[in-house]
Amino acid sequence: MSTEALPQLTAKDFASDQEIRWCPGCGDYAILAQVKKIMPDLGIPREKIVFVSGIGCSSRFPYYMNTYGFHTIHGRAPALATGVKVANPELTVFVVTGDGDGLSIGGNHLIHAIRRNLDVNILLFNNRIYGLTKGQYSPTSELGKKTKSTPMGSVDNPLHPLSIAIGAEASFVARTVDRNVQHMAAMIKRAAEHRGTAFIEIYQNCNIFNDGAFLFATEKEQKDDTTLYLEHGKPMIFGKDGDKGIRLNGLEPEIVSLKDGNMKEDDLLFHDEKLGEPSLAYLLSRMRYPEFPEPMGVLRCVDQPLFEQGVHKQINDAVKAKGPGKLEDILLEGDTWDV
Amino acid sequence: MSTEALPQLTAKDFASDQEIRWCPGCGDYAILAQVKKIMPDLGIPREKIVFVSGIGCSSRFPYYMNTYGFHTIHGRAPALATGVKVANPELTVFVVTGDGDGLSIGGNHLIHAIRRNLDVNILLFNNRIYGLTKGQYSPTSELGKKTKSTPMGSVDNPLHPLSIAIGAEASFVARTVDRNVQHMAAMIKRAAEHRGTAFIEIYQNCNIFNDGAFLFATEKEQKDDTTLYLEHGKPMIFGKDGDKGIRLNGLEPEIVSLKDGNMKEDDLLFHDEKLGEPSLAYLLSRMRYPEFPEPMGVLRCVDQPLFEQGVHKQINDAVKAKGPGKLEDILLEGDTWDV
Amino acid sequence: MTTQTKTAKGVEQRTDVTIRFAGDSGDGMQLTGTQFTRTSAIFGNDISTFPDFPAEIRAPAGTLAGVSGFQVHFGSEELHTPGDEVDTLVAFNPAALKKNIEDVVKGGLVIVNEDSFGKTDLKKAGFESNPLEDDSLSQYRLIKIPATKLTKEALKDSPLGTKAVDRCKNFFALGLVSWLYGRPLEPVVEWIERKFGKNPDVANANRDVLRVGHAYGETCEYFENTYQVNKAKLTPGKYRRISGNDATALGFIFGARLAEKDLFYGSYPITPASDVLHALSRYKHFRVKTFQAEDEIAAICSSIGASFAGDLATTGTSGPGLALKGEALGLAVMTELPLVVLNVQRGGPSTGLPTKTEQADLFQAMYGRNGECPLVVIAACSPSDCFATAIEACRITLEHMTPVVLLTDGFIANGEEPWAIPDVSQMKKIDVKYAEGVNSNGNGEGGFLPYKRDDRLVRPWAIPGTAGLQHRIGGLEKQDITGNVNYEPANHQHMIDTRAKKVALIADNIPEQAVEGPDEGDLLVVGWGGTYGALKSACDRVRSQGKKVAHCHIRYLNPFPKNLGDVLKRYKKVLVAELNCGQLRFILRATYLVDAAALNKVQGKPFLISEVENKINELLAK
Amino acid sequence: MTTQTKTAKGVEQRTDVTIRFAGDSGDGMQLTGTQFTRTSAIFGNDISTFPDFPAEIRAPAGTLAGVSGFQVHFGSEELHTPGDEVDTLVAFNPAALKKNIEDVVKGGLVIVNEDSFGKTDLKKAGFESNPLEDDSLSQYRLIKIPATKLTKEALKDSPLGTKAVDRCKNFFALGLVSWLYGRPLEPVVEWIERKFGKNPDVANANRDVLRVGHAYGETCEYFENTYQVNKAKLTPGKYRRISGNDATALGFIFGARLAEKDLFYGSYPITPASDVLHALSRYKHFRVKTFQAEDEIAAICSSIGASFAGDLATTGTSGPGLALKGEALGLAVMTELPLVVLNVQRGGPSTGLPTKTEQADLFQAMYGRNGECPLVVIAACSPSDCFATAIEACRITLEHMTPVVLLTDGFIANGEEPWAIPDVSQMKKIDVKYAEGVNSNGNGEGGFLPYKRDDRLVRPWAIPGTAGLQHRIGGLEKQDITGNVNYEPANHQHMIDTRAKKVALIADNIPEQAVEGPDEGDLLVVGWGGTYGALKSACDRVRSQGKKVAHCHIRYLNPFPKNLGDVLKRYKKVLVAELNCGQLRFILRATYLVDAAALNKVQGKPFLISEVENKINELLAK
Ligand SMILES: Cc1ncc(C[n+]2csc(CCOP(=O)(O)OP(=O)(O)O)c2C)c(N)n1
Ligand SMILES: Cc1ncc(C[n+]2csc(CCOP(=O)(O)OP(=O)(O)O)c2C)c(N)n1
Ligand code: SF4
Ligand code: SF4
Ligand SMILES: [Mg+2]
Ligand SMILES: [Mg+2]
Repeated sequence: MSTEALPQLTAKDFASDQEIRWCPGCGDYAILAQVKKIMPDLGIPREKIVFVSGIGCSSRFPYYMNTYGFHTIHGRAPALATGVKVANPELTVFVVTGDGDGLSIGGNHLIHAIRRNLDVNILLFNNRIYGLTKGQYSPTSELGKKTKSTPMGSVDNPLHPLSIAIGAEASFVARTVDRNVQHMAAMIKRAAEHRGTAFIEIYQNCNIFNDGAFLFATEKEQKDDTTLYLEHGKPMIFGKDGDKGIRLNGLEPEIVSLKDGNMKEDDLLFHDEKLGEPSLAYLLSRMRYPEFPEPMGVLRCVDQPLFEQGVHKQINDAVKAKGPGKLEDILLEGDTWDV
Repeated sequence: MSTEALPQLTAKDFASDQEIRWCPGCGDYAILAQVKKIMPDLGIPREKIVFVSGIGCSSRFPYYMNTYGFHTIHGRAPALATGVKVANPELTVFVVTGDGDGLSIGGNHLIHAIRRNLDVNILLFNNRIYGLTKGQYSPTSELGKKTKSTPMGSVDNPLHPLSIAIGAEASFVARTVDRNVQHMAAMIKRAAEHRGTAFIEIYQNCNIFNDGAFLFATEKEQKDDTTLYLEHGKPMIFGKDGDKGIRLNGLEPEIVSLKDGNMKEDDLLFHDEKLGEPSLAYLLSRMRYPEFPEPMGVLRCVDQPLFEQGVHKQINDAVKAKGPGKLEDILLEGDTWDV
Repeated sequence: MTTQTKTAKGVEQRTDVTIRFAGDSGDGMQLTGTQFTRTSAIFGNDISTFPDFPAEIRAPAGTLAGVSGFQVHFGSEELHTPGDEVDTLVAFNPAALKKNIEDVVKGGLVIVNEDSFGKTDLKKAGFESNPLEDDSLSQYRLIKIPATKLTKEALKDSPLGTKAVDRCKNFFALGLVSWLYGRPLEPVVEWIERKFGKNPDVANANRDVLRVGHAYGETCEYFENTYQVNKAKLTPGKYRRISGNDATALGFIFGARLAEKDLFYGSYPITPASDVLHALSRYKHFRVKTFQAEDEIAAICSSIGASFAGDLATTGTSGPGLALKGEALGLAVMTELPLVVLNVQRGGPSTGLPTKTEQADLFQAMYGRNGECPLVVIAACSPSDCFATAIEACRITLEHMTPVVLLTDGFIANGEEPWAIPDVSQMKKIDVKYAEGVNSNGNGEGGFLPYKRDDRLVRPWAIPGTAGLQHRIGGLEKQDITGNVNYEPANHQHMIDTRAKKVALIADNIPEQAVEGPDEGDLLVVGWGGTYGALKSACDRVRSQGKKVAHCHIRYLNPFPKNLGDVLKRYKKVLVAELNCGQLRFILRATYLVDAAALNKVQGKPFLISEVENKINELLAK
Repeated sequence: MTTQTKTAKGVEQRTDVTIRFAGDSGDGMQLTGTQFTRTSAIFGNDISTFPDFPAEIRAPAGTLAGVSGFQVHFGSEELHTPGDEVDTLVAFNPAALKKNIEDVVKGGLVIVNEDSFGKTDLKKAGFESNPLEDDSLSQYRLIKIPATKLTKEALKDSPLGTKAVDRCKNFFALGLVSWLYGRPLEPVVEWIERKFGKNPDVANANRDVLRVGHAYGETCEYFENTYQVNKAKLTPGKYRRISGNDATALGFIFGARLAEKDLFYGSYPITPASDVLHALSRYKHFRVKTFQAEDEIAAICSSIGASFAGDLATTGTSGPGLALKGEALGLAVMTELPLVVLNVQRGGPSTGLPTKTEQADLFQAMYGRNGECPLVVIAACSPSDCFATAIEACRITLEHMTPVVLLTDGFIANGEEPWAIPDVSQMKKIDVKYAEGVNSNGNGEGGFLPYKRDDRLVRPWAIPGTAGLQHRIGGLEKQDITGNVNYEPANHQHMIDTRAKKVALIADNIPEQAVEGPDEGDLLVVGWGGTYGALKSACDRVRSQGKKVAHCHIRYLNPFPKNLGDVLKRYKKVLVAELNCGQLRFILRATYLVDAAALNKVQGKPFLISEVENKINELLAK
């Protein structure tokens, strides 16, 4: 790694020359803008960054970044990223995927990347619909959803991205929403800084096929009452006037009012990203609108061994123990004889 | 369904004429024996039972049952079973899979079957190794495991079957072990009785490639201290003399002694399979030997809508609303004109 | 446009006309095209259409990538293609003009919405100067209409907002073109009322604009004359329009009914096959079970499971999805279960050109699996033919207990044509033979033998739920008759041979290969799938010029009809024309050692009749 | 066994001998066979082996399904197959006898462990009467040895338990057979000491039993004579034994080193390819990164990612796994990245016969993807040839930026032969051309053009981490030169043609097709892959009888060598012999319109020399 001072880059330097081809009004634009914006802050030269994606509207993302990029095939981005990262751990790798790409066809690669704790950042654009194929329901679509493929409503119980990620041993799990650009930027930055697989679910509005899916979390009038912005070490408080909190009743979270003074901050659940066991993160992942405010922010962030580091450590250990392999030597392994 | 009294069948009636081809001493034998044993109790005629499996030693299972059976391809049993069950919800379907078949190549189908809550019973034989391909590590092998493909030890953080199932919205999750035949029989029966996807992890010894993986849970001298047999509504007590219990400290379980009288049963965590939210089940799924006794039994068992029922309800509703479709009618849909 | 006669009063008579509506994805061109097609069909023309979507949902407005087109060919004679050259182009913006002008016949009409030719619009489309003002369009009859402005004016009293008003301008174009070709407005008005019934403001606006467009034609004096395309002399009967994907869906439903089975369709959305899933999911009252699986592998596996459990199982996808289904398709071959696999071909390789047409999956259908893994492959040749071919796929799979790959392509899947509605009472039932009981000879002890075959080598189908027939199947090699796992060398050879023979024997149960044209001659033009119309039309043309050219359209690609080898030998030359690099040609060469010539095109577009005609003439001249 | 001369003192001279060791999976037959092979190789014979495993890990003891066999062919002349007929069968139980006796030459030696022919043993194997007592073996020279009893006696003082003692009996057999064929015991003793060094009780027991077996031969008077097979006249040099899978693994390591790259091998275990993963995972000090992926799709995708990131990327599997890789292989073709895909073929279709050999994946390798998707296919012909062919695959993929499918099969993957250790200093470096910088002409603004090709149509490889060369690739059709997504018809045609041409041009960079035997003549025997030895031997034999027969072994299956068409034309007849239903023959017929005859066998087993010889004679007689 060079020690020269890097030229000061701006968001613009991270824009490729390709025309952006999302529908006007699509939430993807906001995400792209924030990703470009935080890039200079990471202090990583463009050539050391790789964006890998699958197939879907969201997966067009790499084309718009002036970094190395790979628009792969449907669902396989995490697998491909694993190869990139094992081949060269020095690269900073982002995986961009959708709720269909990442959780339908690609669910298995996603959970395996997560459990291996590869040092990649996975941005899952959850619009609860298949955008690119023009509007079928996805594994995150709510039960009863009417779409082109479910004219009488879907009968599949949906998956919850954060729960499945936590079930797959995730070391970093966060959630944000396209319309809250500052928070989104902060989350993506936190993800990039995390060593290990950072999984972020980004609520993303598809204004063509599933418009308004996340209005509850973005509309001024209600969002403070329907979302809970997590802060490490802080009590879980939400509501327009910070007048509500989350308390634990046994293993069940409950909403309490801070207004009447019966309840103090200290009675509330305090957030702790760093817990060794992910039970709190899991519990948070179950809190859902309208019963609960939906948690936004980092649910979990712990240090765990990195997969690619393990691979390279073994290589280095082997080289140390046996010396760098000599071709002549392996030819002579086992019994040899002369004729 | 006929109302005639069924002939009284025995375990033997469920044995096929095929020679069993597992290694002598393999834990699979015990599982087969228990499955055959509980079959008559289910009161389902043999022809209404289908065993579906993938590929692996465990997946040979269907050949040995005198029921309908399908030994499919690697990892795909849950997907195939979905078709069986949607086509004919009256069939009782068992899926037999291994830790490789079900969680490596087949992980995605597994989680999707679980989240859809199809009424099938999934028996995952977890021997923490690839048996049939002669001894590579699996996604449930412990970190650092030395196998044919990992001579310096594995560097992949393993998946935990119960956690991932719970992360995937499972309605029934249980664990048992090949050597505890009564418990195993009880669990399989509970699974069969559950309406919805019943997921059971069965600790299974592969005496050829991973012998003794579950000794902690089967050896007389220690098993009482290293396993926690769950009972619905009962406090979590374990230990040779029932002298230890599990208490909740915030969100962390801890082991307490019941011996000195400081702690009473009522202070302990009480098991509840039926909780609406799976946070307790998840927390239990994290308790692992040697830090904790490993929970055995039903972690979670709740009623949720069945996928295939949803499918068939829509069909019936549509027939009710529109009448049974007439071929002539669909030909005439849209504009027609006469020439 | 083949023939034209001018009548009095400025009405020109045409046998057929090709119009292309093109504009930005948001301009409603697909709708305009569909409505015009509908009216023409109801009017009594023969029609053929070709919608051409951009790959993006909505690429940036005004760009070339965002152009959406819809071509309709209508005529008073039988039509088999959506037309080689465009007689009238309706271009809603500069990008649409740029992308489509090359296809317009010299002297053809080019109608543009001049309001969308502002500076930025031109720049987005990459024009240096305004083509409406320089002389770059001098070879065409250019008609500039201020569609945006006139629409706004027409709706100045409408309660609709600016955006909604602007969205009505496609109805202006539709009105104008309807006037130009003498089409009645009623069917459109009726449709508007049905569609926007709940939203009377929108309905009124669209209807008003439609009428204004029509009136504008009358009054504007831009047009020398209008055109008349008489009713076509189609076989009498009841007709409707149908697209290939809809026809396939209906064919599956019919297949199931004719076999008295429930239909199962397991699929994962993929362009251009998704519409089959959409269509089928609307027919639940026909006991159609659609399953949107988590991926293509789950889709086919669920279908195999449904087949095992006794449904008529089908699965559908496009190229990359078929690649994913290869392993499971092998399982279906090994377990000898009925299964129809629909592949709506699109441009490849890899993700390729997802919204474009191609015929490059024949090899994959034939060979895309491990081991010797023969199955049936058949292909539909036109939108309406998808119906009959889908039924045929169901028939073969059920009668022969073998998977069938049904090939269509993006061109016929999305294209529409009139369809003489078939008579249900004339349709032949599909005869499904189920295992009737324990079939072991002599002692009943032997139990049920799932691989005991009949004289067509078909094994019995025993459906879970049937008492006494419990049996186990799977992907390992099995002993013939018993179906037990078996690793013996001689048995393997026997089973390999038997599976191949079973498929080969299906040739006894399909029609012999027919040709259109002379029974022998100078050239045989061979094709398959969606190129039928272009090849047929080209052959008709050269034959009408007295040439000894026949057309051989192969519907059954595996096994081939028994007489195909003989047919190929009866002509001096053979030409195989395909939208790929020569896959059928390769198979014919290998099978019959015929030195066939090739016409190949891999451009995401169908053949033009003229391309085929030129190649024919070139070969005849040699 | 070709020639035999009796010398004095009861020592019979043989040019070559085939022994098969067969017993229950638990009997240690693989080990016995391997040790005998090792000794023979060290002694100086040429050798060829054929292990034959049951599909089960350990099927029930004593059953036919549980029989494990190991055949070794050793000789004083060059050998190319593990032998047609068995001269000596060592059968450790009735099932092993039953399953293998048919392959023994009439008059051959059959050595059985008579202690394992009890009633239940016989029943498990399905014998009605004891073959050692009825006259069913009268055509063979039957030698009954009480191996179990003698082993027990020999070890009566050993501290080992009964089970462990019993497990030593295979060393008794090894000792006996070593005596019979005059093999030294030292190499085995040495091996025992190395292997069981930490467990001296076991080491002692095995060594003792080995010696007792040897002594038993001397004293038992069962044998008329012993046999002598002289050293082979091999090219002088240093030799070792090698199996195909090990050779492939070494080839990959060499490929990477010769190109100065790290090696990445992404794989998912599958029989019979898993051993390549096992072998490579032991070479981490060569900077080999092995990745056991969650499935085959992840395996190939991780490899594509590693290739993108600059490693020499390889992935390996067997038939069903290759089916799963099809879609991703298309991505590699589209993105024009280097990638070697190893396919160790096994019996199909579907799960098929997982432990048996076959050559039925040629079609799949060539065509198992959506769209027009050409890539390079090459095949190795023997265990040691896997080394050179793997290097060649690495060379082509790196020099031409195109995926290469490397085909081997279960037979050569598990079989062993002596290998003249190559001279590293003589090996040619692989010349990898990296993008050197921004390659747009004129102004640097244009940036890096990832699809700007050289005269071989190869695009530049720009590796992430290289400043200024940031670019994006993917599976959508791309514009030539820029690599930007592009849907234009003409560009698609151009890219389809270019990808095909790029692969075709590789014919300029591979050797011309050679033949063994006359340059023209009556018959050309064509083959590919692991049948090389049998075909070569058969051709040698008929040529030695004066027949004008040549052998054409095709290593480069796509593209074919440039002169192949000419070669085929120089013979009156062409025979294509394959372990499938005629896949190469089909491709040759289509490509060259050659009316080739076929010899096909699909039995999970390699050709016998005699089968090929008979077919040759049949064709010559016609
Ligand atoms: C193998 C394969 N199957 C199916 C498709 C079709 N396909 C493309 S994107 C997509 C789903 C997109 O949904 P999502 O991942 O949620 O992305 P979005 O478009 O909503 O951003 C599908 C089914 C494909 N390209 N490849
Ligand atoms: C597509 C495919 N890939 C790989 C294999 C090889 N294979 C067969 S079983 C197996 C893993 C078995 O492990 P597990 O599921 O744990 O079953 P076990 O044998 O341990 O019971 C593998 C990798 C296969 N048969 N098919
Ligand atoms: S379809 Fe939806 S997700 Fe896709 S670009 Fe349009 S608005 Fe965005
Ligand atoms: S290998 Fe292991 S899991 Fe397989 S049959 Fe043998 S003991 Fe059982
Ligand atoms: Mg989406
Ligand atoms: Mg296992």
